[in-house]
Amino acid sequence: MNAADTSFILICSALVMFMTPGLALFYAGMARSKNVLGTIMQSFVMLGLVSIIWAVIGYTLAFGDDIGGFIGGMNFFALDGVGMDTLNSPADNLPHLLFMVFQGMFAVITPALITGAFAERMKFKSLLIFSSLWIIVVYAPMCHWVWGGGWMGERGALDFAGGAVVHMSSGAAALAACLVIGKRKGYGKQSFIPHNLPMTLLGAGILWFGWFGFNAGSALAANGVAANAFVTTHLAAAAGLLGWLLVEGIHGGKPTTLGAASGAVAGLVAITPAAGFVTPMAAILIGFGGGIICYGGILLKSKFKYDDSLDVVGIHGLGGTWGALATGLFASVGAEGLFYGNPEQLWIQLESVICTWGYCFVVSWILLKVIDATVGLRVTEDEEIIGLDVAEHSEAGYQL
Amino acid sequence: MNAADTSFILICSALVMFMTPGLALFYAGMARSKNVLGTIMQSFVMLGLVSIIWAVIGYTLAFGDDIGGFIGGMNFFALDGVGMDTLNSPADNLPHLLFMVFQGMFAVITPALITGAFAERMKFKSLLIFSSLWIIVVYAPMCHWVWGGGWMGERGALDFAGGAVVHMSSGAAALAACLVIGKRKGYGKQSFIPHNLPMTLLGAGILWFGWFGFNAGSALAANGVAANAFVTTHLAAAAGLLGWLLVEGIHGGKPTTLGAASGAVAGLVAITPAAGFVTPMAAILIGFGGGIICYGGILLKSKFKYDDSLDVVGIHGLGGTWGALATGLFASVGAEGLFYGNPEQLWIQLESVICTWGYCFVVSWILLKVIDATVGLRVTEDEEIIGLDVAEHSEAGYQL
Amino acid sequence: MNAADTSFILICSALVMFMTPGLALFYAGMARSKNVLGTIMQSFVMLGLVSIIWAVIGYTLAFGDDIGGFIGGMNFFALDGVGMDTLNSPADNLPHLLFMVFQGMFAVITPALITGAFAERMKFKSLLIFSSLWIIVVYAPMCHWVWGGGWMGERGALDFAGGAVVHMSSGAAALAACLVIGKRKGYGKQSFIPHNLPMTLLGAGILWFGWFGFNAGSALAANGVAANAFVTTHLAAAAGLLGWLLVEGIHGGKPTTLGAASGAVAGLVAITPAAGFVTPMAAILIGFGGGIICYGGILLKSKFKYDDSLDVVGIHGLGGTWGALATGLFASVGAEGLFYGNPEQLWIQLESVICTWGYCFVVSWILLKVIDATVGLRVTEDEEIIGLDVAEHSEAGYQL
Amino acid sequence: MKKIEIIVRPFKIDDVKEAIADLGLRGMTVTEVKGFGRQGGHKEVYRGAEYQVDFIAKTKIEIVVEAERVPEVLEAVRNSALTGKVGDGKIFVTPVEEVVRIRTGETGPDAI
Amino acid sequence: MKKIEIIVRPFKIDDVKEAIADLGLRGMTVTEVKGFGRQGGHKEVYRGAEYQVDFIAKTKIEIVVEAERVPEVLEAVRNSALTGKVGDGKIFVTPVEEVVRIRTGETGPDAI
Amino acid sequence: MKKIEIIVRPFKIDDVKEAIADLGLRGMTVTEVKGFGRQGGHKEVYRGAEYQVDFIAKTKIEIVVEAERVPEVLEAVRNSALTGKVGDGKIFVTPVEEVVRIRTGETGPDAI
Ligand SMILES: Nc1ncnc2c1ncn2[C@@H]1O[C@H](COP(=O)(O)OP(=O)(O)O)[C@@H](O)[C@H]1O
Ligand SMILES: Nc1ncnc2c1ncn2[C@@H]1O[C@H](COP(=O)(O)OP(=O)(O)O)[C@@H](O)[C@H]1O
Ligand SMILES: Nc1ncnc2c1ncn2[C@@H]1O[C@H](COP(=O)(O)OP(=O)(O)O)[C@@H](O)[C@H]1O
Repeated sequence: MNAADTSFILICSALVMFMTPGLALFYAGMARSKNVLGTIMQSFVMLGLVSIIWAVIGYTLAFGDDIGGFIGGMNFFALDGVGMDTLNSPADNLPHLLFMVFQGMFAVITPALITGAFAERMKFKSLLIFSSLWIIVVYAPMCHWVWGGGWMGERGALDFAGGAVVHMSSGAAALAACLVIGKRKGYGKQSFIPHNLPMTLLGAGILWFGWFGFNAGSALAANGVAANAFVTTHLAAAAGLLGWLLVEGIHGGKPTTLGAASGAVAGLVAITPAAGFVTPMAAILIGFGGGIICYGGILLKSKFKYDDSLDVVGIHGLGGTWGALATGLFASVGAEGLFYGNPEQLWIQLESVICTWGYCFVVSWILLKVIDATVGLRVTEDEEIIGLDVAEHSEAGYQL
Repeated sequence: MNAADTSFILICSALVMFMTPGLALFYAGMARSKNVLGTIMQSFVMLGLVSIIWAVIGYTLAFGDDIGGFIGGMNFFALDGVGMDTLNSPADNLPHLLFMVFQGMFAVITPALITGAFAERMKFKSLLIFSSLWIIVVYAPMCHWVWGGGWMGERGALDFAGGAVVHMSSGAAALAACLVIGKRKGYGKQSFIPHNLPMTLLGAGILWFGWFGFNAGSALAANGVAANAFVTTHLAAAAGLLGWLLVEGIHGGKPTTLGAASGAVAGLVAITPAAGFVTPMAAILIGFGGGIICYGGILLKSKFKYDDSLDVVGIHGLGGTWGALATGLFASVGAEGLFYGNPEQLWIQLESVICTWGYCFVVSWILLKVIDATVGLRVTEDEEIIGLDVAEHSEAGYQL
Repeated sequence: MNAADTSFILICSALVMFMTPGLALFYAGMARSKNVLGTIMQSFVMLGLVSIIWAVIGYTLAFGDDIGGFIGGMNFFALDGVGMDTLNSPADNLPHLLFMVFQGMFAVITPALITGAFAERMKFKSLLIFSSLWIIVVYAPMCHWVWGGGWMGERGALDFAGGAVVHMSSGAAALAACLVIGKRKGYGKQSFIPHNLPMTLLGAGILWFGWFGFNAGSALAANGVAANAFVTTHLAAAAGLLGWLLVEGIHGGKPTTLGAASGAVAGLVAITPAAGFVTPMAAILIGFGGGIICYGGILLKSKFKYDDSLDVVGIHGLGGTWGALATGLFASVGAEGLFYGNPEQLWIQLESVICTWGYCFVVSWILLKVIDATVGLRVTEDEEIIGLDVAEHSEAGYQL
Repeated sequence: MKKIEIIVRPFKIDDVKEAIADLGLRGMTVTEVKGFGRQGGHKEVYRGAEYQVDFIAKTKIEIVVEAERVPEVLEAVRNSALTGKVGDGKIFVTPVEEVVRIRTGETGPDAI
Repeated sequence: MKKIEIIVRPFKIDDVKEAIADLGLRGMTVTEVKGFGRQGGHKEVYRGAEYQVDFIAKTKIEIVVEAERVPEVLEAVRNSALTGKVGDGKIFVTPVEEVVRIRTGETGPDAI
Repeated sequence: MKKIEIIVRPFKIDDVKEAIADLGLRGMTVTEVKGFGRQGGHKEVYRGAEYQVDFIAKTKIEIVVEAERVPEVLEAVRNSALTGKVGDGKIFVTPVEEVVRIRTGETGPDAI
């Protein structure tokens, strides 16, 4: 066991955990005032629900002994054999429990990301059912494929910190969710204006902060790779922020604060798969591209007329896709991409993109349809008007 | 000196420090709008007041040379002999100053926890007097008994990160405080509705985040014990969250956001004494129990008709007690509890519970009575109506 | 490369990054509601703008091969030769990229500090131009002089973590800015009351938390110096908080929450140059002095009738100056000040104070005058009345 | 001159505004209010303590018009604010004796 | 029909509501306001700068009732809102010429 | 007795308050409102979606005075609230039939 690496990953795990409350605020600030708590809750509850599911079954499905490249076996069921030492730990420098919990924090935030798509209208009960199942049948397999010894990683797909596992998977699920659940009442007619943008900016700040744990921590050691991933992460976020503001300006408007926050997140999403594989200068390009592409991504919803309330598809789906492909273009640290003489990597990345979107979209869609047909996905119209806070949680956000 | 451990505990100290502003927000969101600053201030000021008291006198009372098992000597007065190297450091892998400041962060948050009990009606001046004295006559001895070489630790009581020292002690003081200071004006007649629950949720997120420094940091090294404590902390919080929501549902209501936050904190409190001594699966049970027991705890106040404004007794008092006893049941890592063949541990734990409650309650009660009789504990009725923000601090929280 | 130190500085870099969103909230809470986003944006955008400028040109100007003691050469242009290993790293225990990004976080927050001086009236476009130029012609040289092998460091000036580089430089620029841009419309007649003090307190909490990365991290290693800097930082903040409250009380008022936050920041500013050079007890004096002096500092603006909206001159300018001189008085750890028999150090510190103020004030003043004459610094009167949020960003902060 | 005071559901405000603008009127003042009436409130629960909240968010619109325009405004408002469920709100008409436009000092019908 | 406009201390709102409900009236509209009057304001201080705040949080209640019920409402309101200290507030009675219930189109006394 | 209802720009509230206090009147009630009128609104943009915001923040001041004091109040208000640009606001005068001071039960002119 390496104490320095253990020290680093312990703190990184805490940082990644902190991203989920950060996301809760990031999202909730964009919701309307009557849904502020409902929106926070949809992320916050994942810290409870998914953490337990992960410890009991998710971890072993993702990192248990490989079964046919598709899923992990039951050998780590309920953390059996996952101990304080490095025994069986996929990272032999870290206590096995630490590796497990670091991975668990990724599992927590991923379904929380999806909730932005169906914000302000999803039944809380159905959310719990959906997320529980989704972790087991979508997230755990995806995680196994990429990092747990499964087929995607074996074929050489590069995903440093979760472009496919976290962002594309949640983006694809989000697209399925908007299509199945339908638009919010009044969408397109009434104004759906963020109720508290300072809250969203705070959330963005926390996300950026926590993302260092996410990406640099994915080096699983306190070394040069971690330092590089730290720098690429920071510069991509910075460039994403500037990229988004620039398009806003060119697109005839003013640079907005929400744009700065969104662009930073877009840059962070885009660099996630690439963080440890590219140089800082490439990271600037990737982040800048992320800011621009995700701005385009959010315009898609008006074009295709779905109500992806908080732009999960536009930012995580498209940003993750761009990042995965960009990794195939720019990889030069410990792997080579197209620009470094290895066109094949781009094809492998493309394949991983297609398979990730395909699998996650289809399975999420089925899950949602089944839940809709049985428990129902959506609150009633009256509940939607009164707001999730009172309707689903018997609470009000503010008494100012 | 171990650099890796030093690295870890430096950051953990920062994390624990961050809990106090987190607590300030957690509490202030539940107060009424006119007391938002007063409530924040009651926690925030501890960062100033207690930090200095700790450095000057508190640390030596807790960790100075043992005097009869009850209190530390004056050898570290004003940090004399507490230096940059490990000389005399209770943790011989850490710079002595670092051990001191890590412990100091625990001292800061403990009296801040108590303030929830008398929120919205305590005189600021009296709070300063009470907290200063309390650190010296309650906290420092308790800390010495358990961690500083005093009798409680010597008798074998297990308290990994402060079930007795931090949570039971503040819970007992809180009970004394509600009884001495009395109910808020209008309590039971007017609505006392949280004014800003998103703020409370943010606070809960910060607390959860910082608690990793608190519990995992209490291993005082970046090793397997820290990893285990990290995991048990996280899973107990998760289970506490779910436990509370479950009881809310069974109790005929809806799962609430405030319930999720409260349950997570309850789980964190409950696991605190146990974190390094139990397995992750036991932590799930302890946390789940914590969520349920603390929900019960908050109902006590309506039964016994005291006004524990922000439920310090219900959550920290009862949660800490449950955690201490649960340690006696579930301990299996580096110590054994009842379920691992050592019934005696449970008795030792019970003894520590009784002595902690007894000592802390009685001494706090005396302190409060004396202050009440001299300076007065409570603001005037008019001041209570106008709110602490204007009355005690000449400020207003919001101008929206 | 030292893994433990790398682990520590990776996390410290994240902590320092987090200070900028913290500062955004600290400032924005003091602004009026109609400028909340504009104020956040002025800090937040630095994370994008300055990060990129730093990587491309700022770092090499500050830490490239010394040219005449005044500026760094172009050898690290666009991070050329700044890699994952320690090659050429000014800190030979850390990956060069990590040293670069840690320094970059300081560069990000410094121009963000200045924005408090011209809050609520600066054109966004002009802010971007000013900050970009300022980083290149003020910050990078200052940084080079002190830490990059330049003349100020060579002459023996002590600046542990940025009293001159960060605080005096931004304070001097802030003074130039208030003088050039003029007062806010209605200043002195209408009430300019903070719109959201809980937000400011949250910001102060984040700043305090992040400051551990700033100061302890400036030891560039996880060792006793870092531990000492951590402790001095914490105690100075604590003492600053108490000092400010005390003066408020003596000055005939009540202790305020904003005072507690301001005092803590004042203490943190004051200890910044001294953190690694003084003992904890000296830190208490320095912090306490900081709280009192900065309280005096903010009264200057009414005396001299400039509108330093959020007191950058009073807190960062004066606090940094006091800290630099206090280092010359109290230094005793790895250097000696006046009180430890080395009066010369005080003269060196005084010289560094004068040169820092002089250089930064003059160059900032010229930059601002040029921008004012060309692009214009200030929004129109109508825009100022409607507020920066709508006028400059087409957004509104709140829809509660 | 008359003042027409209208209490409506908050999400109806845009519809009402448009209906009134369609009559060629360009002036109204809007206030967030809370209403107590036949429409039931809701329950809120905080840490096990139940509160009955009887006040419901409503929006008050005030329009000052010449007396002869009152009927058409009433008509337009009713149509645009109607959902048919309890809680749609009320319209009150009250007399106004004088109107001044601050900017110009105009009074009476010219001032609105 | 009359409109009774009542300015009271915010924490009195529940008492007043109950007193009115006891009269069998189930309808009122409530607005958060700030009042300036004989009751003194307070001082606020931000970083050494003092501000005198003269406006005090008050709650305005509007109730439209039939003219003959005015006296009993005045009585009930006064009793429930009284503390006897400066700042208890005022009651204003103004004429209402027409009332419409949006949901049904009913007018006059039927509409309230 | 008359009620004078004044809609002004928010930042004019202190000026108006002082102008009225100068007349020896110490009583008014203030409400934050949003106004729709000739003064144009503004555009807001959130993630590429544009919204036209027509409502502008205004402040409503209500003052109840004896009828004979109305002209001087109108005069004072106009002078203190005037900027000369569109959106300065309106003054409405309406009749008040009765006034009660809750604290004392005084009615009529004595109550204000
Ligand atoms: N007598 C009244 N005086 C003033 N406002 C009233 C009165 N009655 C009702 N209101 C307002 O009208 C709103 C709707 O009234 P309510 O009785 O709930 O439904 P409806 O208008 O469908 O009969 C209330 O919330 C309240 O704001
Ligand atoms: N002339 C007035 N016009 C409108 N509102 C008034 C007037 N006088 C008082 N008020 C309102 O009544 C409230 C209480 O008045 P105040 O003079 O403070 O006490 P009291 O009602 O006990 O005489 C004020 O805060 C204000 O809202
Ligand atoms: N007919 C009306 N009824 C009620 N309020 C009105 C009316 N016309 C204008 N107002 C109020 O007066 C404010 C100013 O009116 P506006 O037409 O913008 O400018 P001006 O007063 O200079 O003509 C509006 O924002 C609105 O609050």
